Formats: sequence, structure tokens, C-alpha cells
Amino acid sequence: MLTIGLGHYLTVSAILFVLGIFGIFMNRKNVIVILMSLELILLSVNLNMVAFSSALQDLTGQIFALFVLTVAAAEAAIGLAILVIYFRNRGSIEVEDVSTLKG
Amino acid sequence: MNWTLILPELALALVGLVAMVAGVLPKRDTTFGVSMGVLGGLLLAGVLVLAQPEGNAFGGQYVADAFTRFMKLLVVAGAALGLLLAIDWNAKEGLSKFEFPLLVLFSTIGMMIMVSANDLIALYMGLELLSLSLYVIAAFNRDSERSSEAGLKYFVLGALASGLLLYGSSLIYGFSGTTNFDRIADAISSAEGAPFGLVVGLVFVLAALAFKVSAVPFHMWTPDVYEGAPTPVTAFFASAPKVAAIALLVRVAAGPFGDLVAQWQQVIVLCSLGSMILGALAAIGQKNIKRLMAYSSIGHVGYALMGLAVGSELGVRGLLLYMAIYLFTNVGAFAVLIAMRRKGRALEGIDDLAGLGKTDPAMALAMTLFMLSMAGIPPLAGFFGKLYVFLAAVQGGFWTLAVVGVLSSAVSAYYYLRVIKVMFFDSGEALDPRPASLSMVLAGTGLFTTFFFLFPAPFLAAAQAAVAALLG
Amino acid sequence: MNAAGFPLLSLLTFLPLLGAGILLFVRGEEQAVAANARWTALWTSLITFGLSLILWFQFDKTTADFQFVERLDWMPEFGLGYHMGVDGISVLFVLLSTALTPLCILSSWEAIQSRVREYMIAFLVLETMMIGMFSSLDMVMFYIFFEGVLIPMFLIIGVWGGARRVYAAYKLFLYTLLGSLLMLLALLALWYAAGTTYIPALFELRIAPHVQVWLFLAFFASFAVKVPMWPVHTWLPDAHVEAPTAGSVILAGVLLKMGAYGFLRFSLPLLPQAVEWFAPLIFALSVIAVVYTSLVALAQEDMKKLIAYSSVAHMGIVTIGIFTMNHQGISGAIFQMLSHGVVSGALFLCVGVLYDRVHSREILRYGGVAKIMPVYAAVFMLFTMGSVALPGTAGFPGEFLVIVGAWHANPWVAFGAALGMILGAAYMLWLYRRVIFSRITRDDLRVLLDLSPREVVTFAPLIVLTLWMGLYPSSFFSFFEVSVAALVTRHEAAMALPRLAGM
Amino acid sequence: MFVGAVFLPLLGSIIAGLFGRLIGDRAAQWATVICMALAAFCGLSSFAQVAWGHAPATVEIVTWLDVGGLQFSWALRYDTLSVVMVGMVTLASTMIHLYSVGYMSHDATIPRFFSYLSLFTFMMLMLVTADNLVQLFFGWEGIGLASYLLIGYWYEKESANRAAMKAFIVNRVGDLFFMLGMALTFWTFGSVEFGTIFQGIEAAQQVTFAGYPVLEVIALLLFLGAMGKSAQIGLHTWLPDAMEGPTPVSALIHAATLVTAGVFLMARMSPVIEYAPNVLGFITVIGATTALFAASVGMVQNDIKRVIAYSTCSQLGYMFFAIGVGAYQAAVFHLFTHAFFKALLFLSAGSVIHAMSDEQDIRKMGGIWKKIPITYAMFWIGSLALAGVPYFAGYYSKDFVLEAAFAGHGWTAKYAFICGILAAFLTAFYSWRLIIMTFHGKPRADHHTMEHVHESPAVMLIPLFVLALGALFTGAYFAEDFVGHHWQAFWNGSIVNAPHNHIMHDAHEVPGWVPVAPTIVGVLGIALAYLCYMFVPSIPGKVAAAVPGLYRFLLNKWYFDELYDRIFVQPARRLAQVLWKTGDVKIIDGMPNGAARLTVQASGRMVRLQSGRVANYAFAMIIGLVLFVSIFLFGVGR
Amino acid sequence: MIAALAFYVFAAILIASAVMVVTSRNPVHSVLFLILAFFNASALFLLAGAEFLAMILVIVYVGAVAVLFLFIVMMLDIDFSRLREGFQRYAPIGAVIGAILFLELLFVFGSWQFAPEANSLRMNAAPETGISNTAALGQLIYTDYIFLFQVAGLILLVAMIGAIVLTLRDKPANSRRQDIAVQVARGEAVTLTAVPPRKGLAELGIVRRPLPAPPKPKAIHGHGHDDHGHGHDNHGHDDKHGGGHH
Repeated sequence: MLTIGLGHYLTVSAILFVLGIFGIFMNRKNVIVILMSLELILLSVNLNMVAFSSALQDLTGQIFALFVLTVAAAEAAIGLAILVIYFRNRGSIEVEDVSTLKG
Repeated sequence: MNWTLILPELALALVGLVAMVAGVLPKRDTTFGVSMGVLGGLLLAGVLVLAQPEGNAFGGQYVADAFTRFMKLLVVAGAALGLLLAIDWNAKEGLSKFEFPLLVLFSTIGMMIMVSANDLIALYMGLELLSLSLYVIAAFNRDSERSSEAGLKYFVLGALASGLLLYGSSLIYGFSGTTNFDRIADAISSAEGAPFGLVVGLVFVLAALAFKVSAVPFHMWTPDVYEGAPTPVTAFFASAPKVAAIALLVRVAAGPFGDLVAQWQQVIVLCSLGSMILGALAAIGQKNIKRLMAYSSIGHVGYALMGLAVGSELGVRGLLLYMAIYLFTNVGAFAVLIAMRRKGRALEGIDDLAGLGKTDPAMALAMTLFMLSMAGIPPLAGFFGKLYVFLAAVQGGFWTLAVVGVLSSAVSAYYYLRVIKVMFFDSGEALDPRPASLSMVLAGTGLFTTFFFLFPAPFLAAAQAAVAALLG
Repeated sequence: MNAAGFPLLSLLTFLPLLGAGILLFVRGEEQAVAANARWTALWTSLITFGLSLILWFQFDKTTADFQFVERLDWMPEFGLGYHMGVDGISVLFVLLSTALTPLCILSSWEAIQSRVREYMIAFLVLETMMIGMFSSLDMVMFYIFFEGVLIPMFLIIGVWGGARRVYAAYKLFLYTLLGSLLMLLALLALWYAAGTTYIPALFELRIAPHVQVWLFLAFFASFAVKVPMWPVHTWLPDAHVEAPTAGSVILAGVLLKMGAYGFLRFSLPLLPQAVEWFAPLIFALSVIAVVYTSLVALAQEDMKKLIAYSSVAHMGIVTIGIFTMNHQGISGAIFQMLSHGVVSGALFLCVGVLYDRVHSREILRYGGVAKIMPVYAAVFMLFTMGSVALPGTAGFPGEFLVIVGAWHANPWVAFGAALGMILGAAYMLWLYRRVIFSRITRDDLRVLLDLSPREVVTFAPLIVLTLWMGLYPSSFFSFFEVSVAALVTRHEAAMALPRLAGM
Repeated sequence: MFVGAVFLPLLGSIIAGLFGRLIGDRAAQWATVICMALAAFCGLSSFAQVAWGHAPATVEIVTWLDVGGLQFSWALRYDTLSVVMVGMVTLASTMIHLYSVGYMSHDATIPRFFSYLSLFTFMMLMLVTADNLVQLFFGWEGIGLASYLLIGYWYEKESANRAAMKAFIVNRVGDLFFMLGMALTFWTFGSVEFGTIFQGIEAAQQVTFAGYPVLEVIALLLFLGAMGKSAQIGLHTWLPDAMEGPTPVSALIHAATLVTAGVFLMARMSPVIEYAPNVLGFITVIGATTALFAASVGMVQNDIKRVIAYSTCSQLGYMFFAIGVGAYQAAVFHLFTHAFFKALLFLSAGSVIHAMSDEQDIRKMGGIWKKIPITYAMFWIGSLALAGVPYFAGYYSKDFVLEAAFAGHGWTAKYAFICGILAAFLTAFYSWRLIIMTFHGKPRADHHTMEHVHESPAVMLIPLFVLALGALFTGAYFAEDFVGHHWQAFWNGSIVNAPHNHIMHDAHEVPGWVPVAPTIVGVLGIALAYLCYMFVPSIPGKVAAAVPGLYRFLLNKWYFDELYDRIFVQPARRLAQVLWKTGDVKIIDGMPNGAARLTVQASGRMVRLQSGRVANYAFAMIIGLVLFVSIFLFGVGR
Repeated sequence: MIAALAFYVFAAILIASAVMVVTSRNPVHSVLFLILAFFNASALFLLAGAEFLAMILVIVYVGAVAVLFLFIVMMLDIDFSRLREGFQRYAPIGAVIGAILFLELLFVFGSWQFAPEANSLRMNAAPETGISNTAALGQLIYTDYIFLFQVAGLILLVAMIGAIVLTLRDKPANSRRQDIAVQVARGEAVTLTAVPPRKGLAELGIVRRPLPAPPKPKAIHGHGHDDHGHGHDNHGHDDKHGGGHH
């Protein structure tokens, strides 16, 4: 029981993933939290990758995770930039305010 | 071999870098120059794609064959047309920044990589290169609340989709120990049945790709982003990236997961049905023409996916033709939208087209052709697109798809007709004169839409070759 | 190549399109453009008509084969080709189309004053579609033309129509589109089964009866709407009422025939068992159409609507005739289609004459027109009689033969069809009486002018045709005699097969 | 000659109709009269040639239709039956044309009138010379059209329009059965040409249709057709109303020619209906009932033309029951004589009306016989012939009809005989009622009218003389040929009696009282009329008061119009409204419109899901994802 | 044993801090918890043998991305008092859906199986010995993955361009630039003044529109709670959280 296997990692990652998803669609607070939840999802993916990589004894997973990290950083930058201009225009980043376009 | 094979992407990237430097150095406004440069680059890339040899590069991460050639040509054409549409509009809206053509160029590179991707990582990188560019240009009109909201929505949901894609990729990788498509196919064929992990991973990946092509139920971003983004950006969104995403979807479904056709078929069938129905119904009450086009594009994706859902060679060929036809028709329609400007103010209401039949008969005629083509009325190009996918559906015995497709295309004819009705039956003031670039695009796409039936053979042959390469 | 020595049918089909293309580039003052457009359109359609006369003279009436055939590869990998050709069944419809179009253009000469150029373009495109539909031998081409008709028609009704034109145009478009799309599925299924879209090749196809049923229903959805059969007829009155005169003429004259032609071209030869199976249903619907719409016509207050409903009733006779599956019935149906094209087209022109002068189609608004417009009254009378199938006018031979044929199929159907004779007389004479007879009650009617020379020229060919078709119908029947015989023979042979197998 | 007899009237019609305005009223009317006269000449000479010269002929003109074995031509069939009709029609028509020249002289659109009149004559001639049923139908419908035009000639009169429409539509009811009869004939005999049909009788006797002998069905359908045209009870309602037309029209169409078309059809199809005994019985009953019914109604009518119209109706009843008992020759004979005396009556009535300044109500006449003695005399001659007073034309034919009825077999013949005798009595009664009320007694018209009473011009009187000659002598002259001992040679096979039908012989062998009976009842009728209207004018009022129900019943023509209005016209109108407003607009249109509304609603609901909120969108995506994953894991949809 | 224990500890903290990221009312706290989560994840990476990734995670993520988050959160000057409590209306269904997804994932992982030939299909089998994780990755990235590596570069370039084009205000008319001559020549007229909190934003180019009126509180909620949660003019509250970056 105490030996840590693939299943443990995957479970943790699944929890993280679901938490991230919850963070996106359940939250009513602000968009930044959504961005952070996205980071959580990516983290869970990376955890998965690393776990599989280690289980398979294959480096591809880690390389994938590396690229994911890189892209995630870029994504965060863009996301935050958009957030900033949105805030400039709207004066709010509340989740429920981001709904002028609809129908 | 590696580097010669990726010459189109490489050349485009170099053009982009040069253009960036050229754009940022001079003090004056360099947008037009950069735009022309990028257009030239796209043209060059198109030529290079035509001349591209077939083969694999980088250990199978990158593949070039007839399929990628077909799709890349479409993508490049779509991007070039989209950029052409944007130049004048951006200038008039005060968005004249040289970054715009650059971002279009980088997104095109992303799309080309997507199309050529033969590896999950390459897929992801291409997709992200595209997506990040798109996030930015969706919010490009940064002083507009709507534009920035569109960007934000697109970003959040797009990132979520990326997350799903990655999660699915990780499961696939975990199952098969590799990210290369060919090897994944081997892994699947060696496995008995359809292991849960793999299938769930596949579903995640498909969901992400469905998001990119805006298929139901992953379509929700589309109307809002289409409406909020600057019109040329919407035009661009609705054309090239959609084609690239479809290409990717086809590649993933038919390539590595070809053996799991029974599994993904169900997903695609449901997506297709949902998209067709939603595309037909939701657009009916719309007043904003961009939003209408958004729902319309969802519907069109539904029809295109019908070809994939059938899973036959004929179906995929229908899909490719459908996308090609859709691309040009759509660009044409958006050219009209972009030309909608009265007293210097851009317009987006359907009612703003009123009286166009009288004030600008040529453009009204062109728009009529595009609308009818989208409605699938013969002898316009759109009819043939539908014809091929319906034929495939009938051939495959997918009667539900075919009948729903038929019914929804009758329903959707209603709102296409409404546009025509507004143009011809109502009366309104004249629009501002349209710039030459739009006239060019209109003429080109209009002629294509009208006279496709005269020379379908080259398109058919190209699509046939593409399918053969894909399903080989 | 064919009897004409050159691709006649293609020329006929695309000549109007060429005319439309020329019109696209007409520039100048609005008045000048309008005049140019009128003349260009008229000449184009006249030349087309002149060329189409070659069909009349060179058509070989002794064979049921397709003639004037043209074949070109189009999308060979799909089995698609460009095939043109006419047989006895279709040749006269080509002629009908080419003959009616110049008259329509002539009748719109003064009635249409806005966007004349666009109007004429729409009409020429419409002509292309009509001729193409009747002469295409490839089912995808057939479908293209069949459907393509909707585009110009939608615009003609929607732009130059009456008050509720938008509703009518939509209704026309969506109703027929929905039907046709279902037909498209059937065509695709046939295409898949046959591997080709060449219509004569399809005739060789043996289709399992249960498949036939589905195919028949799909075809039926399209053709029944187009015919139109009860209860999918309501688009027609609306479309007619709102359409400009010439639009109504073409709608009644040619467009309605497309559905019935479709039955003849596809349902009958391809789906014999299903035809036999569904014939009672068709009969029932047609008889209902005849009686029901005749009664409804009786209640109408709008001249055009009345004639529109009468069209539905007449087309009910046509569908009865087609599904009798005997020589008399089918011949009668074809003839009835032709005569209805002439007569009801002429009736719409008659209504147009009054509408141009008074701008009202309300029946009760008129009265005593005979007094001031005697020539018009006489012309109207002739076509009224044609409509009520008076022997000696075009309406009679068709209706008579259909009743004869129907009697063979089912006497009660014949009785139902014949009931239309009584009701038809009732509503047409009522219309005539209210409009033409009686006393003039309104002063604005007193100053009406009788037919102008242009109008006389418009009516003259129709008068000649109406009498000609009534007095010497053989010259028309001889065109499709052999083809109908072949059709009936094929049907009987097909019906004999399974019975033999069953024994 | 044969062709000329038929087509000259058409020529006249075209000249007057198309070029009337060009050449003027006089030229137009005389052109038609001349054409008619030439046609009459041709007609009479063909009568001589065919009937007396026994040289039947058929003139083929051109094939009309040839569809899958259904083949027929435009052809003129000249046999005795045809030429009798041709001669009669052309002669009567010429007279009436001539009469019209005077009668219509003040009309505004003279060419139109003459064109219609000639057109009618042409159509009638086409009918009687038809070589096949379809051509006969052409003429049949053609006279319907012409009659429609002529009844509605004064189109500014609402009543004329209504009457014209009624005539056409009621006729169409009969035509419907005619059409069906033709269809069945074709499928039975493989042809609609008389020659072929008559040859196929033998074989067709065995054929059944829906369990009935096919010949019976054909005969029934054709008779139903004939009923409409010949105004037999049930489909008679149009005839009295048709008097709205100018009087010459009534004389030509509603006395001499059009209404007799049904009789002609029956005679023409005699080879077929001979083998339909049940239908013959039916015909007898209908004819007899009509004879009695119309006579009874004629008794109480007050419009001079309507009285004569009902009389016509009644006489047609005679002809039909003659046919019903198999004595076709008798029917045609009566038709022939009737044409003369009834045309004479109508024209005389026209002369009266002319004299009375267009007054038609006999209650407003009286006391004019001295002022218009010639007309008065003509009226007498016509009435005597009509009443069957010996040695006038009607005597011979009517007598023979009644004898045949007496000699006929079965209860239907007896019924017909009784009805015929009763009707003969009534006929005499109402004829003299008419004469007395019109010409005798105190003038009941206003002073102004009375001053203007004058004899008609010569152009109107000459035709009266000619017709009077006919009414006087045709009976005696032709009796031997038509129904006497030479009948077989005369008819020359153009009317066929089946071998079992001995009626022509039997009719001569009736008991002695039978031939006298009509004369006796006729005289009694005349006497009663004198009693009631001349000597004791109070009787009619008392009788009417004594049986008010019966009086109203008769006055309202047995309530046929009201009945039809109640069961056909009104329901049809109401149904039409319901079908339109409810059926079409609400239900049938409701479906697509409702579907459209539902679609729009669905659209609205669907769009409401598009809430604009990112979280909701993400939620939708996740739901979709979970759904798809579930499909695979739990095999939903597999 | 120790490794297992460490795994459980780190995993537990990771999950707990992830929960806090999602549920914290204050975004600043969320960011801080996110950083904590990254650290713990990094530890888990280490336990799994992915040393390089663990380092990268700490250096790049915590060092750059998370700090960027923190920076933005603070810069945006969010009115925390107005942030809504709790979850979306459909939270129960959402929870059910999430639970289903989680259970499905667990089910999948519970019955996890590798492709039969997964080992032979591997492209980059981990070197057995003698080479560090970092070196092995490096060897791959600069050879086989050079193409994608370049693409990653492009992506970062796009991110850069994007961030600049979106946020850079090129010479707005009212922006304050240093003008030395003016500075030197300034007189007493120009003095420092106290700017009330958040009012200075206008000068930075951030235009605040009046916010839409908060939705009417539901009747069930306590009165005091409403005041606290939605109070608009509760300056003290504002200062406590928002004053951080003045």
C-alpha cells in the first residue's frame, strides 16, 4: 500500500483536474481565478505526463510536459494581457459581468 | 530532408521575422508595408506548398502529403483573403498596426503545423501557436469592450479546450507509450478491443478539436466571439482556422484512431447532428449579421462533420470539398459584411443591408449568391458541398444524418433568405463606397461560388488525392 | 450528334443566361437601361423561341428515345455527366417554356417600372432554369435546374410582388425547398444504387419494392409540393396573388408542370410497384384537390387567388391522369399540363390587364367591363371556356382523356375528376360574371381602354394555341404518343415481373 | 353541301363576331342571315338527298384525336336522323335569324347577337351531324356555351347573368355523366365512333360493369347527361330561368333545338339503349313525370314565356317517355313537329312582348287580340298544334307517342300513358289560359302601353308564317314517313329497334279509344280554360284559395329551386367558406405557419442558453465531455 | 517508505492548496495558494524522477508566471468587497457532473492498461544509467525536438507581440513623461497632493465606468451580510485590501 505507483499519481492528477474544472465553471468571483484554475488543469496534465513518463520509462512525457510549461507561460501572459485590457474597458473582471455578448 | 520539407513554414517564419523587424524599426506607420510583405509571404508559402515534396520529417512529427497540401493551400488562401479583407477595415477603424498581419502570419504557421502534425506534441504546439495568435487578434480592438470580451471568452474557453486536449493526450500517451500518430495506430491495432484509457483520451482530444471547429456542444464561444471580434477577424476566424481544425480532426480521427472508427463515429455523429440543428435554429432570430454568420458556421461544421461521421472515403472527400467551398463562400460573405459601412461607421445589423439591391446591385448580387450557396441552392457551389456529404451519408446508410441535414438546411434557408429579403425587398440608404480590395475579394469568391459547377474536376481530383493520401 | 446538328438544347438553355449576362453590363441612364433591358430580354427570348422551333419541326415522333442528345463528362468520378436530351414527354414543355417567356416579357413591358434590368435578368435566368430542367438527362442537373428556379422566382415575387410578397416568397421558397431536399436524398440513393446519374440508365434499375416505397415518398415530397397537390398547395395561392403578372404566368404555366413532369420522369419509370401501391393515395388526394380547391375557389374574392386555386384543381386532374398508368390517362395528363400552361397563363395575363389599369384584383370591385372592353371580354371568355374545358378549346382533350383513363383505373376517381367540371364552371363563370358582366358601378371603370396593340400581340399566340390545341390536338399528341406508349409498356412489363415470379 | 350546311353558320358567326364592328350592324346581321339561308338550303337539300334518296354519307374532315386506341375524327355523319335534325335546325334557325332582324333592331350590339345565334346553330349542327360521341359532346357543350352567351346576352341584367350561369352549370351536371358515359363507352367498345359502337353491341351485351350489364350503365350515364340538356325533372330548373334571354333565343334554343339535343342523343344511341331495359323504364318514368310536372307548373305561371317554357319541358317529357317505351321514331317525330309549333309559339309570344313594350306578365295584358290579329292567329295555330287538336302537326306526333306508351310493356308504360293523358289535358288548359289572359278580356296594361300596341313588322311576321305552315302541315305530311308504314325505309337504320321491340307495330294496333283520348282531353282542357278565364273568371281565384298549399306548391315550381338552393348551393357556399377560412387558412396553412412559429420559439429557447457567461459555456463543454465519456464507458448508444 | 510518506504529504498539501485556490475569496490568497500548489507539485515531480521539470516548475512557474498573476491581481485594483460569494446557481448539478467525471476518471485509472507493445513503441526510452534527467532531456530537445522547440520559440514570440500590442499604450496624449527642463523649472505651483485611493487610476489610462447596480439581494439573506458583501462605499474595507500597491 505504501509503495507509490502510477495510480496514485493519476488519482492526484484527476483530483486536480476536476478541481480546476470546478474552478472554471462553478466560480462566480473573478476571471483571474478562472485563469488560475486553468493553471491547475495544466498542472494536472503535467503530473499525468510525468507519471506516465516515469511508469513507461520514456522521456517523451517529460518533453511534452516541458512544452506544456512553456506554452502555459505564454498562454498566461496573453491571458493576463487580455484580462488587463478587458478590465480597462469594463472596470470589472467579475465573472458574471463578462456577458454583454449573448443571445 | 528535414529542413527542406518544412520549407513553407520556415519561409513563412522568416518572412514574419523580417517583417517584424521591418515593421518596428521605422518611425512611420508601416502597417501597409508589413501587410503586403505578409501577403507576399503567404503567396510564397502557397507556392512552396505546391512544390513541397511528400514525406516525413523530424522522426515523424511532421508529415507532408497530398492531404496536407490540399489543406495548406486552403489555409494559406483563407489567411491571405482574411488579411486582404482586414487592411482597409483596420485603417478605417484606427486599428492599423503592423502586428496584425504578423499575428495572422504566425497563426498561419500554426495552422500549417497543425495540418502537417503527425505527433501529439506537434499537434499541440501548432494548435497553440494558432490559438495564441487568435486570442490576441480577437481582442485586437483593445479599446472596445466587445472586442476584449470576445478575446477573454475565447481565451478562457480555448485554454480550457487546450487543457482537455492535453489531458486526453496524456492518457493516449500513457496508453501507447508514444505520441507519434503512426505508432499510436500500431498500439491500437495491437490492443484488443478499445481500452478505456485510450478511448477516454480520444474523447478528450476530440472534444478539444470539436471546440476548435465549434461543433455542438463545444460551440458556445462562437457566436459571442464572432460578434465581439473586429469583423475582419471574424472573417478570418470563420475561414482558415476552421479549415485547419477540421483538417486536424480528420487527421486524428482517420489516422491514428482509424481503427477506433466505431468509437469516435458516435461522437462525431452527435456533434454533427447537434451542430446542424443548432446552426439552423439558433440563427433564426438574430439581428446581428456577424452572430448570424457564427450560427451559420456552426451549422456548416455540422454538415462537414457529416462527411467524417460517415467514415468512408467518399465522406471525407465530401468533407474536404465542403470545407473548400465553405471557405470561399464564407470569405465572400464576410467581404460584404466588412463593406457595410455608412458615413464611416461600421455596421453589423442585418437591417443595415436594407436596400442594397438598389444602391449597390453588384454587391447585393454577390451577397445573394453567397447566401444561397450557403443555403445549398443549386447551381451554386454550396449545393455541391452538401451534395457530396449527403451522397456519402446516403451511401453509408446514415439516414438520420441525411434527413436531419436536409431538414435543417431547409430551416437554415430561412435566415439566409432573410438577408436576401432585406437587401432586395426593403429599402435603405446607400453604403459608403467599398474599397478596391473588397471588390477584388468579392469578385473572386463570387465567381468561384457561381461557376464552381463548371469546373469541379480539379477540386475533386485534389480532394480525391488528399483522401487517398490520408486513408492510403 | 443530333438532329439539329449542333448542341441545340444547350444553346436553348444558356442563351437566355447569355442575355442575362449581357444585361448585367448594361450601363447608363435609368430610363435607357430599362428600355435596353426590355428589348434585350425580348429579343433574347424570341431568338430562343425561334431556335426552339427546330425541336418542333425536327423532332422524330416515331421513337420513344431521347433526341437531340448531348453528352459531356462533368464529374466522371462521380458518374456525373452533362446530359441533355428530350423525348416526347419533355419536348413540348421546352417549347412551352420558350413560348411563354417572350409573352411574359411583353406583358411586363409597362407593368414593371422599377429595377427593370434586374427583373429581366431574373426572367431570363428563370427561362434557363426551366428549359434546362426539362431537357436535362442527368438527375443532378435535373435537380440543379429544378431547384435553381426558386432563386429568380423568389426575387420576382419578393421584389416586384404585392403587399404580402415577403410572406409569399418565403412560403414558396421554403415549401418547395423542403420538398426538394427530400427528393435530393432519393436522388442520392438512386445515384448510389446505379452508380450513375444518367436518367435513361436508371431505367434499367430494378429496385426492391420496399425501397421503392421510400424513394417514392421522397420524390413525392418534392413533386407534390411543386404540383401542388392537396394539402401542400397553400403556397400557390399566396405566391400567385403576390407575384407580378408575368411571374404568375410562368408559375402557373411552367413551374407547376415541373412536379408532374418529375412524376413522369422519375416516379413512373423507376418505381412501378410503389406507383401502383400509392396510386390510390394519389387518387384520393387528387380528387380531394379537385373538389376541395374548386370549392375554395368559389369563395375567393381575389381574381388571382381564384385562378390560383383553379390551377390546383386542374393539376389535380393531371396527377390523376399520371397515376392511371394507362395511355389515355397519361397522355391526357401531359396534354392537360400543356393546355393548363397556356390557358391559366393567359388567364393570369387577363387579370394582369385589369390590374395594370385599375390596380386592384378584388373581384367585387369590378363589373360591366364588357361594355368598355369588348375585345378584352371576348378574349377573357375564350380563356374562361378553356379553363372550364369546353370542347374545342385546349382544356378539353386533356381533361377528357384523363377522365377516360381514370375511369379505367377507378370510376369513382373519374367521377371525382369530372365533378371539377361542374365546380370549375361555377367559379369561372362567377368570376366572369362579376368582372365582365353586370353593370358598371364605378366611375373609374368607365374610362378603361380596351386592349392595346401590345396586349393584343401578347394574347394572340395564346388564343391561337388555345383553339389549335382544342380543335386539332393531334399535332401535340403525336409528339408524345410513342413515348407514353413506351412508358406504359414498361410499367406493365415491370408489374408483370413480380407477379410471374410469385406464380 | 353537307359541309356547307354545318359550316356556313360558323362563317356567318365569324363574320359578325370578328368583323361586326368593322362592317356595321346591318352588314353583319344580313351576312349571318344569308349564311343561314344558304345553310338551310344545303340542309334541306341534304334532307332530300339522304332521307328520301336513301343515301347516307359520312364526311371525314380531319383526325381529332388518336391516343392509344382512342381515336376519333371531325366527321359529319349524314343519315336520316341527322338530316331530319339538320333540316329542321337550319330552317328554324333561318326563320329565327330573320325574325331577329326585326326583333333586335333596337339593340346596341346587333352583330354580337347574330354572331352568337349563328354560333349556336353551328354547334347544334355539329351535334346532330356528329360521327362520334366526342364530337357530339363538342356540339353539346358548344350549344351550352352559346346558350350561356345568349341567355346572358343582356349582361347588364343581374337576373340574366344568373340565369345564364345557372343554365351552364346545371347543364354541366348532366355533362359530367355524359363524359363518364363516354369513358365507359370507350372502355367497352374500344371506340367512341358510332359505327364501331353499333357494331360492337352484340359483343357488349355480355359485358358487365360492377355487376351490372355494361350497356345499362352506359345508357344510364348518357341519359343522365341528356336529362340536363333536355331539362328533365331534377335538372329542369335552368329552363324557365333561361327565358331571360331575348325571345328569338328562347324560340331557337329553348324550344326547337338545344333542349331536344337530349332526345337526339337518345335516338342516336338507340342501338345501345335498346339493350338497357331497366334504363328504358327509368327514362319512361322520368319523362312521364316531367311531362306531368311541367304541365302542372305551367298552369299557374304568369310570365308568358315561362308558361311556354314549362310547356316545352312538358313536351320534352313526352319525347322521353316515347324513347322509354322504345318508340324513338315517335320521339323524333314529336321533336320535329314540336320544333315548329313551339318556335311559332315563342315567336308569337315575342311578337306580343314586342307589342306590349317588353311586358311579359300576362296579368298585365289582355284585350289586345284585335290590335295584333296576325300574332293572335299564329298563337292559336301554335296552341292548337300543342294541344294535339286533330290535323295540326302536334296531333300526329303526340297521338302516336301516347299510343306507343299505351302499347308499351310494363307498369312504366302505363304510368307514362296516364301521365301523358293528364298532361295533355293540362296542356290544353294552360295553353288557352295563356291565350285568353293574353289576348282577351279587359286590357290590364296601362294606357300608355296600350297605345303603343301594334303588329310586328313583316320581317318578323314572315318567319311566323313559315313556322305556322310547319305547325299546320308537318304532322300530316311526315307522319307516314316518320312513324307510319314507311318508317323502316325512311329511317334507313339510323334508328335501331331491337328484334324484340315491336312497339312501332304495336302502336298502330291499340284500341280505338286510345287515339281519340288525347283529343278528347284536349278539348276538355280548352273548354275548362274558357270556363275559368273567359266566362267565369272568378273560378281560378277560388280554386287557388281553396287549396292554397297546392297552389303555392305549383306556383313555386314544386319548390325545386328552393330545394336545390338548400341542399346544393347554400351548403356548397358555406362549405367553400369553411374550407377556405378554416381548411386552408387555419388548418393547412396553420401547419407550416405553426411549424415556423415552433421553429422560431425553439430558436428563442436555444438562444437563451447562450447566456453570454463564460462559466456556463465551460459548463456546457464539460457536460458534453462527460456525456461522450459516459457513452463509451457505459455503452450508451452502442 | 519515506518516499511514500512524502508523496502523501505533498499530494495532500497540493490538493488542499488547489482547493483553496478555487475557493478563496481573495484572489491574492488564491495566487499564493497556487504558488504553494506549484511547490508541492514540483516535489511530486521530483519523487517521480523528473528533476528538470521540477526545477523548471519552481523557477519558471513560481518565479515568473505566478508572480505575474500576483502582479496583475494587485495592479487591477479589484474591488474585492464586491466579489460574489459562493458558486454558480447550477452548483448542485455542476457538482454532480464533476463527480461523475471524477469517478469516470478513477474508473479509467483503476483499470488502467498499457498497450501491449507500449514498450517497443516508445520513441525516447529513458537512458538506464549514467546520464542525468536534465542532460537526457537536453539531448532530445536540441535534436529530435528542435522543430518543436523552434515553434515554442515562435509561441513565446507571439505571446510577447500579443502582450505588447494589447497593453502597450503608445504615447497617449495625457501620459506623463519626464521632461527635465520642466522639472528643473518647476515652481511652487506643482506640489505633491494626496490622491484618494483608486482615483489615480484615471491618470494611468484606466477608465472606470460606473459598475452595473448589484443584483437585488434575495430576501432570505440576512441584512447585515448584504451590507458587508455588497457595500459600495465601505472605504475602510477597500483600503485594507486594495491599498497594497499604492
